[in-house]
Amino acid sequence: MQPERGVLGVFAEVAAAAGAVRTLRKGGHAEIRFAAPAPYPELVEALGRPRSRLDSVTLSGAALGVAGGFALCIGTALAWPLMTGGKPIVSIPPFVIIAFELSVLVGACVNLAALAFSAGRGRRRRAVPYDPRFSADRIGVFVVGGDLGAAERTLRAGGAEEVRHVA
Amino acid sequence: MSDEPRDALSRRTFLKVAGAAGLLASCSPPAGPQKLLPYLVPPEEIIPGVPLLYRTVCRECPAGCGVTARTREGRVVKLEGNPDDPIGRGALCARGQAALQGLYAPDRFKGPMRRGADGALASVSWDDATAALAAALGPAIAKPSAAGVRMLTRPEPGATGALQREFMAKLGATPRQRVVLDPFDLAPLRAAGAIVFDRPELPVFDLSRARTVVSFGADFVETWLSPVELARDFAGGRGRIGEERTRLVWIGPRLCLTGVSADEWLSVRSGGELWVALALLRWLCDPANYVPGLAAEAGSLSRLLTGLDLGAAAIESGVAPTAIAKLAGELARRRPSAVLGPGVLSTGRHATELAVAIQLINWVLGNVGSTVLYGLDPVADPPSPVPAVDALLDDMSAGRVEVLLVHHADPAGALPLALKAAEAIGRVPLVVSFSDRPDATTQLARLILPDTHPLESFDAISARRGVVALSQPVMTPVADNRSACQVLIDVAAKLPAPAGPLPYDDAYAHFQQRSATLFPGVSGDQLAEAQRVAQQRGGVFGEVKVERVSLRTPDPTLLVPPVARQRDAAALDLVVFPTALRNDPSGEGVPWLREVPDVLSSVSWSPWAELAPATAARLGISDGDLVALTTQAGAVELSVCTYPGLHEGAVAVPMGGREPLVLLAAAADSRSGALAWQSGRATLTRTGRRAELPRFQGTPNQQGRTIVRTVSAAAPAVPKPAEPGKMVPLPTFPEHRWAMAIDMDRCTGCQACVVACYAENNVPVMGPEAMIRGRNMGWLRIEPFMEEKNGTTRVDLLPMMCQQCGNAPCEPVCPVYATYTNEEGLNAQVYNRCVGTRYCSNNCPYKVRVFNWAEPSFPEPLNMQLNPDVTVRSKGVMEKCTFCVQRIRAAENTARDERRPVRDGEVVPACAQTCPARAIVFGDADDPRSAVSALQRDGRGYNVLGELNTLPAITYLARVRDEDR
Amino acid sequence: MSAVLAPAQRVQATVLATQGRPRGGHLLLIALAGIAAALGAWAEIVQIQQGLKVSGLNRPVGWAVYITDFVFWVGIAHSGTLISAVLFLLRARFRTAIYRVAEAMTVFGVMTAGLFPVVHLGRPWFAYWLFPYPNQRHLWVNFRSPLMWDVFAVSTYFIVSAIFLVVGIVPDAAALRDASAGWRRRFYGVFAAGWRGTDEEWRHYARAYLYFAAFATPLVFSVHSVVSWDFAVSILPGWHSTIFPPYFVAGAIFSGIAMVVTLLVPLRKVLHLEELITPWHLDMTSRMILLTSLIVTYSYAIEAVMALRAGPGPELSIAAYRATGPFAPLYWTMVACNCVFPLFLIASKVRRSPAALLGICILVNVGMWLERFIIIVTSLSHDRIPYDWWGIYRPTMVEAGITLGSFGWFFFWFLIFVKLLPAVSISEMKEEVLHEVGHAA
Amino acid sequence: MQRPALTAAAVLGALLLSCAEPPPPAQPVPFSHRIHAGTNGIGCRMCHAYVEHSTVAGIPSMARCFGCHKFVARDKPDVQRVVQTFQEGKVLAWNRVYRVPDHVFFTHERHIAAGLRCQTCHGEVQQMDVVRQASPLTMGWCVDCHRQRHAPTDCLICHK
Repeated sequence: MQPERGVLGVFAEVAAAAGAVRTLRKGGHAEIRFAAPAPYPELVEALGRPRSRLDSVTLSGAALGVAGGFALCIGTALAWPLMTGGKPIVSIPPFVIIAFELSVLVGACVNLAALAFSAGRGRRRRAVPYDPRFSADRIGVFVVGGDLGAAERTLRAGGAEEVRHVA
Repeated sequence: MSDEPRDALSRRTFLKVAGAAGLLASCSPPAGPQKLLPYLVPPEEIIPGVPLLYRTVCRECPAGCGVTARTREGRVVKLEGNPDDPIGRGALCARGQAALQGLYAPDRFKGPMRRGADGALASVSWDDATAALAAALGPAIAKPSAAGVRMLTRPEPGATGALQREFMAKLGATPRQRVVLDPFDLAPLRAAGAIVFDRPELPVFDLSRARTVVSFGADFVETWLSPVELARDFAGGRGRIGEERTRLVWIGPRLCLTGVSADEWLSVRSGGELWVALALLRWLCDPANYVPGLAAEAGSLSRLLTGLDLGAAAIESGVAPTAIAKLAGELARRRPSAVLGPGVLSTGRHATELAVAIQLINWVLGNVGSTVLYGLDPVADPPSPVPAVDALLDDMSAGRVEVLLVHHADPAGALPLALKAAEAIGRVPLVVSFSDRPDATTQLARLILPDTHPLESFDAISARRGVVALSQPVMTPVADNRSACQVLIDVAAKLPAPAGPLPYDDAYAHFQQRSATLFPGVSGDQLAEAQRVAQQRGGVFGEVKVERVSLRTPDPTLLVPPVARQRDAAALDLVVFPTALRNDPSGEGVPWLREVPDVLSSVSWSPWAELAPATAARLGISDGDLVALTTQAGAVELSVCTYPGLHEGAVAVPMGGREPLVLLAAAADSRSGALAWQSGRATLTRTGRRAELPRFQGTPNQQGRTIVRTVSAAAPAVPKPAEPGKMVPLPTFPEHRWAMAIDMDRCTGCQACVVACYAENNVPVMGPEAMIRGRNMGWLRIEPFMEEKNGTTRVDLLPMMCQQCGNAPCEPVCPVYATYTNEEGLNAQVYNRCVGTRYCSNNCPYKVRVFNWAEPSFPEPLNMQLNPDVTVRSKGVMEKCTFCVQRIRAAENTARDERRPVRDGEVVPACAQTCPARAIVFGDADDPRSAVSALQRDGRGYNVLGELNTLPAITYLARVRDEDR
Repeated sequence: MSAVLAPAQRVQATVLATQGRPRGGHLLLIALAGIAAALGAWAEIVQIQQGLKVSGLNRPVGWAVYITDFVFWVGIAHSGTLISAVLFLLRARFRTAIYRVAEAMTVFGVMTAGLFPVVHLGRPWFAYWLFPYPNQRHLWVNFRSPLMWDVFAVSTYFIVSAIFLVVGIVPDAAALRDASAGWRRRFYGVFAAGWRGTDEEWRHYARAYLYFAAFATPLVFSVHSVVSWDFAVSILPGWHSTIFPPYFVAGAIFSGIAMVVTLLVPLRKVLHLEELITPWHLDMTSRMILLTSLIVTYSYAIEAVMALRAGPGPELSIAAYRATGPFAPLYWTMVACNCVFPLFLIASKVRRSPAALLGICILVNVGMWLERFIIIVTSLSHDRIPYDWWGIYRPTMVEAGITLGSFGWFFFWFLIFVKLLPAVSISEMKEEVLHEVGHAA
Repeated sequence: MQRPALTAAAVLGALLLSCAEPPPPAQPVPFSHRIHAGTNGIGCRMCHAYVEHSTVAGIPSMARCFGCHKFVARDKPDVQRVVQTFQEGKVLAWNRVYRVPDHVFFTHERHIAAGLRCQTCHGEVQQMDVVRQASPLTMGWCVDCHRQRHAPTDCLICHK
């Protein structure tokens, strides 16, 4: 995958990186990305991206689990009705437990799938040039498009240890 | 590997993988026999898969109950009573049920054996064996009256006995040279008949007419005389209320099962029964008590008894005079009554005196001719008087016996060792045994000619006058055994002169000739037909009139109780007792009789020593302590079980093993010569060790919980619990609701049902180790509950099995639906679906589910007994009582074939079928007219733990206690 | 005021140092655990061949050590998710340094617990019948059975906690991947799943992690409630009790956190994590032990009071049997371990002393194992009909072997885990130290 | 990447192979149902005599074979072998084709009484020279038929 043209600034300090990001945004740079070893809230806040929309997917997974749980219990109980302990064939209270467990299970699995999908897609669509330091102790701020020269200046001014253009 | 192309799977790998997968697929259970063998010529009567019934007779005890043997594909799988037989009337006791395991005993001799010079037994052919015997008899019969030949046999009241006598006569022997041995012979009763009525025979007791039954140590529901018949007749008077109900009083040092059924227990010191009997007789005859309607001889008897010291009677027996007077008063009032005894528990040195006193009581009360019947004993091959046995032992010891023929008698193993029978037999040069299973005597035998089992032979047994039960082979012999009759005929044919062959082609010809005498005046085809019909019916059952007897005034010395012996205060009376499961040592090789726990102690397999709790506390002994019991005769070590139903001055040891025989002295009843079972005193010393008993019971104390209920005769109804609130509607059963009612007023705890259940349902025997670990596999058990109240011990019995609950707690917890309620109200258990979580057992409040802890084993040929209609369960599977669902299905099948509904009483589970007391009734509770529905509505009916809303299908009818009289 | 990322480097270096070939004592421990696990496997093979007669089980005691082990390990598994999920939602800061260990413990705990339902079966080769799957026999499973609930609860718990653990490891694995070479780089690469730490990844990650925590939180409470229903739903006196779910959950957290501490104290020494896992962390954890100990004590008291209130009958009888019967020594040992010794944690000196803490926590583990044993065995041997009080259950060598094997199995995986994957969350610690620096500045 | 796939295929293939219908067992004498039941139209019950009365259908006794073959087809060597075996007082050990596990209590009687043809389960035997298992005899197969015909599906009908 070919990273887009842009300018990459490497920061050693979170606050500096966050400051640079804020400045860049004020400067009208639309496409600002970063790569960091931890989700530093200051930085995330500075970037101002909207909240992830995994909710609806995960929730529908959980709902699917509930429905599947009840369907499984009721369906199998009716498939060969056997009376146990004088209880009704369709005994809802115990089935609630299965439905609950399945809602958690399916919800969590769907959540995982959604995370893998969204994070993978995000990683590809908003790629940041690879640098092993970004998983250790450095933050990379990557600006794509717009006035790259201005961006470079802003990054340097913001305290970047190193700034380079990516072709 | 690196040379191979990466994308190709090598052939070797493929084969490896394929092999592993094949192995995986072959992990399913191994398939059974894959061959189908046709009949050469199909037997007309056999339809494979359909049971074929034969009538025969039980030979486990002298009572002679009729048997219906159920066979499948030519092998017998179950014994049931013969309903046409007037003695058993379709019921069998535990021993009778277990006769099958005698037939299929793995240790049975497989053919004739001869002991070689090295002392080991080696197989020989029948020809060689009979020739060897004939050769050995040759020199013996050359002597006058074949002096060196003796025959020792069990009582053979039929064709076998007759042939034995003929054989001995052929040898030139006198009748005295044939000795009939029965260690449990009721010789004192026989002697009393001779003394009092001039009838040297055993009476028959008809308890169905008795309103009060008094038993002096006669354990008639377990072993005494004819237990099935007596228990049935007795139970006929139970389950009723008020005056209608038969009352039972037990007099003895230990509560045996008969005592447990009793309404009152007079706890006497062992040996004190005679004092009680005489005091009772004296009270009844005493003119001062104005007992109406006594026999004319009462006056003279009263005069004979004036010398009886009532104070001494109270001291010697431990029974208060008021108790005796109360009992006498009841006997005076409630007539007819029956006074029974003596039994093993009351057979001491003065047993004949006791028997005389008992028969005198019966006489003065007018019971003789009403409930006590003379003239019905066929006196067919009665046991020899004990002096004859002693003479035989003397002759053997003195070397006067050259050949001893032993026929199903085990003098070396069944008599007290103090009689030194084994030593005596050891001096006989040739001991020939006809036993089909090893016992102490066969160990001394040089030649073993194994007889066929009664289920493999013909005979005509006369257990009562007018009743001749015909036995017939119900299957081909399991091994190469030959009937003793046939062997005698074969041997006789080879005997040199002066003896000669017996005039029969074979044993069957002899039997036919003999059974022909049952039909006087009939011959030819008519005779053959009559014989066939009799065989199908199981015998010739006629009515014989009871004979009137008259009293001979007895020798006054008989009515004088023995002078009190000096007693060693430190010693305890040694009480030996037989039970329904344990009586003679032949039961040792019958797994069912040892695996099923004793009802009262719940011990299986091992013997034990019983002590009253107070005695144990005094001696500082607790349950499970190993103690040494010492008598003059010997010493044994036994583990202690405390039992509140034992006199405080006694220590009790069950029969059925070596232990009591080691302890017993060579004592005899002074008049009849019978073995005096109760004559010893034993000292008890602690060994300081403990030995865990295979005991299957927590505590007999029901902790104030109303698990087993009793009602008083005055108010015979159980308080009905309030209807519990129902969260879900009650289950309904469209087809049937199979249900059971168990009348605990009838149940005697004889365990016949338990053994029948083992036989019917392929319940495995696990052995003593498993029992110690609490792994009894019985589907049905009798739970005893005991309490001590007002100075007396009450024992209540609760037959416990799957309650087939409507709201079964075991069902919803099973994750795989291996158990559920079916449309007929059965709590189904599907073995092949069970994965073995054991949750169902945990959640069963009755704890009636049993788990297969190990793969059950049915050592050959015991596997031939397995019921083909019931799955043999494998390890890891839960199982339980099914209400004999295979029988339900069979009855439903027949009903459908005949296009009719199942009739009430058509389905009879194995337990109900064999119950001598008819305490178990089975049927459809959906049908309001069924017998079981009627019993469910009985005032005494209740459900065990009914408060749990389990809706059991078993209704227990509370035991009636009629104590305050 | 600027936050320097230098402490992050220290965190990473500390954790990186824990990775590598196990040596010396660690290797020996792995070997020992492996041997113990093999011993357990051998005992299980013996049991499958000969049937459950090799156990001490009987009628009426149909369950004993195996189910005790099951409940014990499920209980152990509890605190992991509690710490990682519940404390995450509650924003408890002391969680950060210890949650990875706890989570790993959870996963291996459930893995261990999951063996026992199979081990205790009479026919374990049919264990797959416990899962609902279409089959030619047209047979399904009984969802009314608490054992079925167990199947679903434990499987769900295992899957969800495994996901939780693996998802938490992703950024750390990426960090380690970038810091190492050779096969380890590839190995971490698998767990990193291509992680680059971009803003987009973090954005979804943070959200998803919150949901995982939200899913795991009710699971913490539900799983042990379901396990408690194995007993509470029955009608056996001593089991049939409405207090069981909260009682079991509290007990599970109690035993689980005790186990976390049991693992942490030696671990921080062996892996030189003292700087990351400080006495403060131990202190905070101990407080939770103290709290749950008090809840457990309260439950015991309530049980006794309820039995007394019920009056003479099965309930009182079973309570008396526990306290005075043949199992009384075990019962009072349990009370001492669970109710008395934890009270020492009131002293902060004890809470901050790793050695004392370790001692108490081991005692709590023993006590909690005994608690389950007593609940299961005494109730079964003391049912409603006194005839069935057949008596004493005694464990056999096979049961002891399988129990030992379960510890071996658990530690085998755990000890390998700490050498293969980070036992402390690197990314969260990096964030955490930043805060600390911030606070310090 | 291909090796695991191939391995899986091998496992699957082997499993399928091991589950596949085994060839019909060879019999001691090549008895042909086609000739007996088909060509000659002998009814099933003639030889399987117990089918209406018992759980088992029964296999014909040697005497039953001899009953006809005393006269019929004496020239055939296989028939001669059967007759010779009978006259020696021996029996032929047939190989079982249909088998249900020991925990299944199947009864022929009720199925015949319900009006089922033998061929419903045993296939068109009268057309088979060599009898092979015509139906799977699995529980699901039994249950399907019971459900279709509203026969009982209580577990205790077949398992007890």
